Amino acid sequence: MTNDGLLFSDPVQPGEEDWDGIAAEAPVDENALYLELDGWEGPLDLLLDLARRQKVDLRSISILSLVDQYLDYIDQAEALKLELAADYLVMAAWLAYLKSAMLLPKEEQEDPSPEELALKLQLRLQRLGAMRDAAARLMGGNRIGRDVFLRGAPEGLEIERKTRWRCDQFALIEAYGRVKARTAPAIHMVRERPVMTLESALDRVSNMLGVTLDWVELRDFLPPHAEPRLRKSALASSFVAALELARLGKAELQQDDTFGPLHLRRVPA
Amino acid sequence: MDALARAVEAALFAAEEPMTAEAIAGLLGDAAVGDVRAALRQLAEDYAPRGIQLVERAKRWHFETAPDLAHLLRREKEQLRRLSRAATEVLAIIAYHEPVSRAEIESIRGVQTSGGTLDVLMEAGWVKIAGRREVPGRPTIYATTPEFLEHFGLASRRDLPGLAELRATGLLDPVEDAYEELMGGDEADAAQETAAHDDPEIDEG
Amino acid sequence: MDALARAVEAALFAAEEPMTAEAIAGLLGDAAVGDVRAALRQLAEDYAPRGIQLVERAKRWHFETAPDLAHLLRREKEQLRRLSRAATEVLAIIAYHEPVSRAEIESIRGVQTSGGTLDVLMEAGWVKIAGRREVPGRPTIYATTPEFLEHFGLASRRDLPGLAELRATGLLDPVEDAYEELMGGDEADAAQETAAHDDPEIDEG
Repeated sequence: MTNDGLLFSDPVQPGEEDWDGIAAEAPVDENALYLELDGWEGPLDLLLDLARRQKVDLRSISILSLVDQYLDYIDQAEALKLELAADYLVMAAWLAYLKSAMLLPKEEQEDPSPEELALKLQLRLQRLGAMRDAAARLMGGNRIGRDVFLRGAPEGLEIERKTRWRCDQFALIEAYGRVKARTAPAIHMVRERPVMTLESALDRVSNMLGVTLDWVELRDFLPPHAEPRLRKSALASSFVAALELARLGKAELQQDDTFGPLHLRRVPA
Repeated sequence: MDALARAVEAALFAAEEPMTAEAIAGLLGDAAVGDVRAALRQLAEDYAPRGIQLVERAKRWHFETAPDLAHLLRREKEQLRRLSRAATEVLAIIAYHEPVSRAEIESIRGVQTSGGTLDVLMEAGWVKIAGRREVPGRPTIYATTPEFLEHFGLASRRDLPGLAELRATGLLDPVEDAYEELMGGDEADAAQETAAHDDPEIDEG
Repeated sequence: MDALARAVEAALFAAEEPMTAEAIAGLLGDAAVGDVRAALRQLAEDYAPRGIQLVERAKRWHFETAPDLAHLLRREKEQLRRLSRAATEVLAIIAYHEPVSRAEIESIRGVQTSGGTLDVLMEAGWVKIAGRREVPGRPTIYATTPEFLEHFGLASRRDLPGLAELRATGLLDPVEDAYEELMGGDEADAAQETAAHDDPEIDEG
């Protein structure tokens, strides 16, 4: 089998009955042609259909005339202003390129050669054609529900499933531990920590306020060398003490901005 | 085998319900009812020694498997399944607290217990109903069975480890002690924050 | 008629699903698989002339009506859902090329395959995901199921219509391979390569 033979043997004329055959079925009716186009599963499928219309073995189709038929078809569709899916146009462009390449003298041809491209196209068409035939034969087999029927009302094989449960001692005891652990009342142990009580803070703040009439920042009432946790407690207690003194009218509070330092001073009795 | 008998055979095989000879004749188009009847009798005879029988009941015909083979077609299959976590917990509670009502089980587990769980345990043969508690509502109370002790390799319920032992093995460990550790490291710069900002944090301590 | 054959006959008759010889032997308890197989072959022969047939599909056996009686039994409600052309083509490609990736299906059809098409075939139970191909991207590969063979009346993939011929003519080989072979010129070599290429697929049937 030679390349040239494959490509150019039997250049079947795009016979009237072939190509015009389709068009004749729907010469002007746009919808009909559109539907026809819709019926193809993509450009390769359309090509295969056109190739089959050459009424020769797929191995000896003329790629050149196939290209012409395809391009004619796309032209017609465009003339009818049908919207063509992009892949049909891509195929058309590629085929137009293939055709022009095939018409060039051999020495000017590029790589891959148009013969190679054409042969591969032909091989693809053969493969698609083979699968299309296989699908038809497959569908023609003795299909259940169409050609052969299963028993309408089978008794069914009754299998009475009896369950034997599995569990071991450890799983049992662990489960109990889990329940107990989950539901045991939570006991929170609070570690003893240095605190300044509200009473001592009240004493401390009112005593210290007694020595001056100026504004004093709350922080200055805290014990200077206390460890951080006592300091935190003292800050809280002193703050509450300051509020209490203000409530009793013994001190006034002032804060210039949010989160800013809090100042207090004695209200002279 | 004659064509009509083949057709009658296939029609009855594919039918979803028993069919009268008339219905079969109707299905097969131009068959005479008498011929269909003859075919049915012939088929019934053909099948008599086989594992499948063609039988007539109330004038309607159908295929069925031979009655003497029923035992082969209905079999018990034992399936081993792991007890679910919930069921294991319920079983453990019953074992440790029996006799115990469902409400008591739920209060110990801290979650609702589906009736299916108790059914599974009773089906397994490990739990039985042990009467009713003589309190308002007379709730059913549950207890373990001798099969339970046998399955779990216990001579008696006293063999179940006590709470002290569970605690020793760590099975009763409560929530982590991590909390204390988290509280330990107090950042020094906390004190520099303003009172207003610190306030809520202090209360948490 | 021997007891085992009766039992096998009854079991398959009653079964709602096709069964392998192993499954039947398992159901019947102490039957040897070899004996079950012999019984199945004998039964298939017994039934051959009848209106009901015993057939083997993908190693599973079931009874069905004889195909030549289809015209008598075909009823309106039993019309199969029509497969689209795309679906039938994709199904054929999977059957003849399996296991095959979506990209390979698309390269044969020259068009993108919608996921819906594969879904339809998988929903019908005829196609399944058969793993991934160990190439870059690890594409999913598809293959047919035993239900596919059952539905289309094929004993095994070997019975796919025209399979041997398609293989012999290289029409199941990728275009690139076929091109190389054509260019290589040495037909004998090419034929051998084809055979080697196809071997694993044959074994899968």
